Amino acid sequence: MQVNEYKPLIVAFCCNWCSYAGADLAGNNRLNYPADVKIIRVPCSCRVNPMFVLRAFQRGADGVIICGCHPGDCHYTSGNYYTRRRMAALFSMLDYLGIEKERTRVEWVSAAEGAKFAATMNDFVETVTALGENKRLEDLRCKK
Amino acid sequence: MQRVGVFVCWCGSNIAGTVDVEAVSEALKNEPGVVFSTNYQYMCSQAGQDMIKEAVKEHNLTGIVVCSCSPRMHEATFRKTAAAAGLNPYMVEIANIREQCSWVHKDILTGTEKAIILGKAAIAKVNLNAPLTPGESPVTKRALVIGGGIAGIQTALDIADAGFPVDIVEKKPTIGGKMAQLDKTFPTLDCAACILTPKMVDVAQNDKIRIFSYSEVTDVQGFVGNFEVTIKKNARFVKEDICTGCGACVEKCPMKKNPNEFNLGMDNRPAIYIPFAQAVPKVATIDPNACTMLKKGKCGLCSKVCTAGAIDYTQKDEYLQEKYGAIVVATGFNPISMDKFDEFAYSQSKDVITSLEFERLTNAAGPSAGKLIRPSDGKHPHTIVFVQCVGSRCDACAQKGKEYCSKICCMYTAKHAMLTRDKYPDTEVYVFYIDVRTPGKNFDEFYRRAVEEYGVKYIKGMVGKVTPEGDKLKVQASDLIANKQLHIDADLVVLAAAIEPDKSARPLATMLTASMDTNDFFTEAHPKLKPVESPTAGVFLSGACQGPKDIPETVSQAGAAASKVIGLLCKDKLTGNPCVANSNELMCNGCSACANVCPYGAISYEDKEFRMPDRTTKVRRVASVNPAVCQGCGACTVTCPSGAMDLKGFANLQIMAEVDAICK
Amino acid sequence: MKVSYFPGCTLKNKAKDLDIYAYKSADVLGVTLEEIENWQCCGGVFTTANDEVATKLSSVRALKYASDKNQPLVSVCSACHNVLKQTNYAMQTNTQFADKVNRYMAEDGAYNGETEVYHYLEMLRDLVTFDTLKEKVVNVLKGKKIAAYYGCLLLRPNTVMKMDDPENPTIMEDFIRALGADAVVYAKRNECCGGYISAQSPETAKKNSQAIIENAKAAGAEMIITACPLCKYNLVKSGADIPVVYFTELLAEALGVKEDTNE
Amino acid sequence: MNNRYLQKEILRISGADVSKCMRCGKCSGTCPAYDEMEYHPHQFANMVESGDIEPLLNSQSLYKCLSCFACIDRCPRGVEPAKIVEAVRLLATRKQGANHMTANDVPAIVDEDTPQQLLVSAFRKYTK
Repeated sequence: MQVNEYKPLIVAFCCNWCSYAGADLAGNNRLNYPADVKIIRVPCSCRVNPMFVLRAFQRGADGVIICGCHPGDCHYTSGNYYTRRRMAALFSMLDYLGIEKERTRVEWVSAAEGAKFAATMNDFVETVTALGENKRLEDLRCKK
Repeated sequence: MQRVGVFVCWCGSNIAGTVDVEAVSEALKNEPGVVFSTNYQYMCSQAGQDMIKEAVKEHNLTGIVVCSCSPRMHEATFRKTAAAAGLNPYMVEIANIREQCSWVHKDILTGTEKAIILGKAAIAKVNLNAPLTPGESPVTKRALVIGGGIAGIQTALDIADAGFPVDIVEKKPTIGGKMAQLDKTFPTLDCAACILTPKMVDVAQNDKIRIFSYSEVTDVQGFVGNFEVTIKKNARFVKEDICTGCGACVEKCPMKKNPNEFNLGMDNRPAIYIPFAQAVPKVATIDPNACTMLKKGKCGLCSKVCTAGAIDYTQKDEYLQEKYGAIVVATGFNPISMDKFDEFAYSQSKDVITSLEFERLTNAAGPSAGKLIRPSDGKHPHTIVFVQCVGSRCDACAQKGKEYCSKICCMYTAKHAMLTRDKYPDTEVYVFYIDVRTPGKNFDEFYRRAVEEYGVKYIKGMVGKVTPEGDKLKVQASDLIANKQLHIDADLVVLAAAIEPDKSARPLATMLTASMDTNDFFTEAHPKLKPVESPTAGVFLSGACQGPKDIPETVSQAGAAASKVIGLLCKDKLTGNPCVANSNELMCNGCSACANVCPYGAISYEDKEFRMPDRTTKVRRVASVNPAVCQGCGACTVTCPSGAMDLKGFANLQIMAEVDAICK
Repeated sequence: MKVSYFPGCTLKNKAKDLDIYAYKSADVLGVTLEEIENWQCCGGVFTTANDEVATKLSSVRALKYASDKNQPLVSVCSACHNVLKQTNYAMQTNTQFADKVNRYMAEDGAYNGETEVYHYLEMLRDLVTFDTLKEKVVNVLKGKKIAAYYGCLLLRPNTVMKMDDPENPTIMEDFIRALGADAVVYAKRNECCGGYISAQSPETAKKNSQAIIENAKAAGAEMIITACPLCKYNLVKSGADIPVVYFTELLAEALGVKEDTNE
Repeated sequence: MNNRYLQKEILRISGADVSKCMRCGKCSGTCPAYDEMEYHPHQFANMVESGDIEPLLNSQSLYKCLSCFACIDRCPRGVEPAKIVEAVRLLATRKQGANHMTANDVPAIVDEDTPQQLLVSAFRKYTK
């Protein structure tokens, strides 16, 4: 292992009912994924304001992933559909601004899909690592 | 700024194995707001909890961060601990350093590093936490059941049994619904009337149950525990409390030729009528479109023969305001119209009938007194063709019919075929099917009996065209197994029409802010775990309004809905989830975007007076969230263009602080 | 009212009655049929293949002609009407197809499905209205029991034709009633007569046609009307023992303009 | 037995979606040319779905379909069997020398009442 290996910073928003539980299950089953992923718990994926995603990139995140219940399984009936639409619009705008589409992702992970959660995170970290550091939106004022 | 205490749990070696807990508690000591930081083997143990309580007292803590297992595991535990220490339970945040850190990372360096970051995020959040108190609202201890079929009847009886008053609103003149029209019921073949009418009598005699027949719900206000409902009692021109149901008026009425709805128009009824002998309430009703007294002011015969003096031609529609704690929707189903399926010649021949019409034809109380006859000429049919799946299982692009399986048709067709062969062994009976779907107790055995013991001819294939010619119905169909086209000269064709939700369901759903699917079936709160609750708190679902169902299923769902209602009505007060949305009135511009995305109808608008900088007052329309109804998903917070809407416990600033802490 | 008119091959030859009476009746009803210049044969049947372009060009040209004149396009023959409507629908909904077609349309200019295509019967129902028609009737055909034979092409595929309920159509029955006659409703009025199959298996066509006539007669029909020359041919060939006439002929009779066509 | 290339061609030309078929057989129940056909409308859909195309290509059934579209309108699943038959027929007749009717056949068909429409339609359906 290299000492100065590049480590991306990944912010993952997980809905409380499915994906956060899926992440817990990944833990219960000791399924490894990189520590670069930091999870923020939200009640529903539709609680994720595009502002949060922008803020993360502004503060130096290299990738943002939003995980919610599978379509049709939302605890709040329709929240994940809002997420899907909003994020599709946001991600294409971010892409236009130079934040590659690969750095943003919406995934459906159920509470039973610990393995899918780990696999998704592994894949996402790998993808973002390959892209390298994200500097496009970084707010220089935030750097010390 | 809060005074935060940080408690890092080892969880034995579960956390301590891959996270240097000492380093974590040390690193978090210097975070803003933190005044105390420690670590312990088992934070969730009594000793660990006591440690937290003491620290709260000693360091005058206002916020607590526990770095431990998942909040899904012990958040409730630590909230109780906080409450016991005199803190607001919502001043606790958990950093999940077990499931999402120590268990998934092997390297102690990266594990520790991540645990510190997760701790920092939790501290950043707790610094912005505010004490939250769940709202409380009283519960009106009365339930409303909309629809008086078997679903509504069973629900009402079960609720009344638990001691709570129930009202049934039924739009027809009598309760009983579709089941009252049926002849026999599968798979045991007991007669529908024999098992239903005693239940109807139970309803009538139960002093906890009020029946509003010939009535409909026209408005619903309020929320769980506190619904205010307007019920419209349609004028039936007969005083319900005086009418004895003797039927003298029905006999004397000269306007005899009006299609009898109860027999699906296969015979006639007078302008004043009682739908059927066991009707509940057994009260006459005047059809205002048929009565000459009401139309032209001439006749009045019924009034003359009524010894009780119950007839009242001046009766008006009446509106009642009632309060309820819970509402059960049991609006049921109807067979779809056969308009778009005239390849089966339904509009062209009286001898092409739907299964429900067949049900009336074989019912002893039906238009033919139970004798199976052809409606056109009253002759006994010798060849009967049953067609399955008419309008069910259609693809959307076919632009007719329904996409779903209507579920009950396979079984009732097997029943019809079997009963026909049983009563009239000289009758040839063909059933054209696509699949025979019989998942239910004793269902497949029942269907096999129709084939094996009663000699019903089941043919896999579909009827393509029915041509009435002379007194025959020429049926052209395919037999897929024999790979042949069949031409059968039938006397009677019976169509198993798809079923659809009652037309009254959609306007009702709007009133209740309950959601529906594209087929107008009510949506349940969770397809597996909350099958009888609608997503709107306090609204429950019973029977076929939620999806196609047979009688046993309907009755079990009716009971389940009743138990949910009882559970709700048992409470004196409802405690809500305090993590609900709230709108900042100063920022809200009343655009309605939030109300449009709310799946629960928790958001309403009110006009409020605001003082302007120049000391004038201005009235603006602003959103207000009903905390008893809001479930806290946060969809509205993101939709709000002005940023007025926020979610308590998961506020914009709190999540943003977490993002900042992680990305630092 | 002026409309563009597409007669079609048979109407200028074997089915002259269909054409001539259409003109005469339209005159009475205040509609001017402006025949498309240099119209070409529609091809008789529409091929449903997505990749068949050349065979549909003549129809597109006719549609384009009407669109240039800003007129609805009317035809009488069921087959022509079917081909025109289906082609028009393909031009409206299948962009790939429309793209290919428009590469051939350089001289005429691009066409994108703007024209409204009416069958003569639809024109009577929707533009003239049956009420107006009723007023213009001079020879009321009272007591005549007439069965309408639709065949396939007027009604199907319904997603495209949208003329009437494909299983229980009423447009021709309403037409018959507007002329004062009794409409006979029978189930086989929308079943196929056999169509072009009579070129190869006349027996099949005969079998189908006979079943249709039997069904109409059983329902009490004394006469059958149709809009399609091939339907009429097949029904007559199968040995129909009641008259089979074009609906325009009946129309002309009711409007009192039938006689003067016998030159 | 499983000809993926021809299957793809048929689906492309017809634009039909055979996977929607639920095997109800209404197309075959409705077909006025059923008795003349060796393979029936529902078999066209099913055989194309399984890629079993050659038997269809070589069958006289291709020329028995009346294009009356009754199967299209009555199919509850929107499968459009007539379009599939048409696509297979085109695959057959588009080959050189595979026309199913020639000008030599005309005199035998024509009588004094034969409408032009009959010949035009038949040629359009049977030849390429």
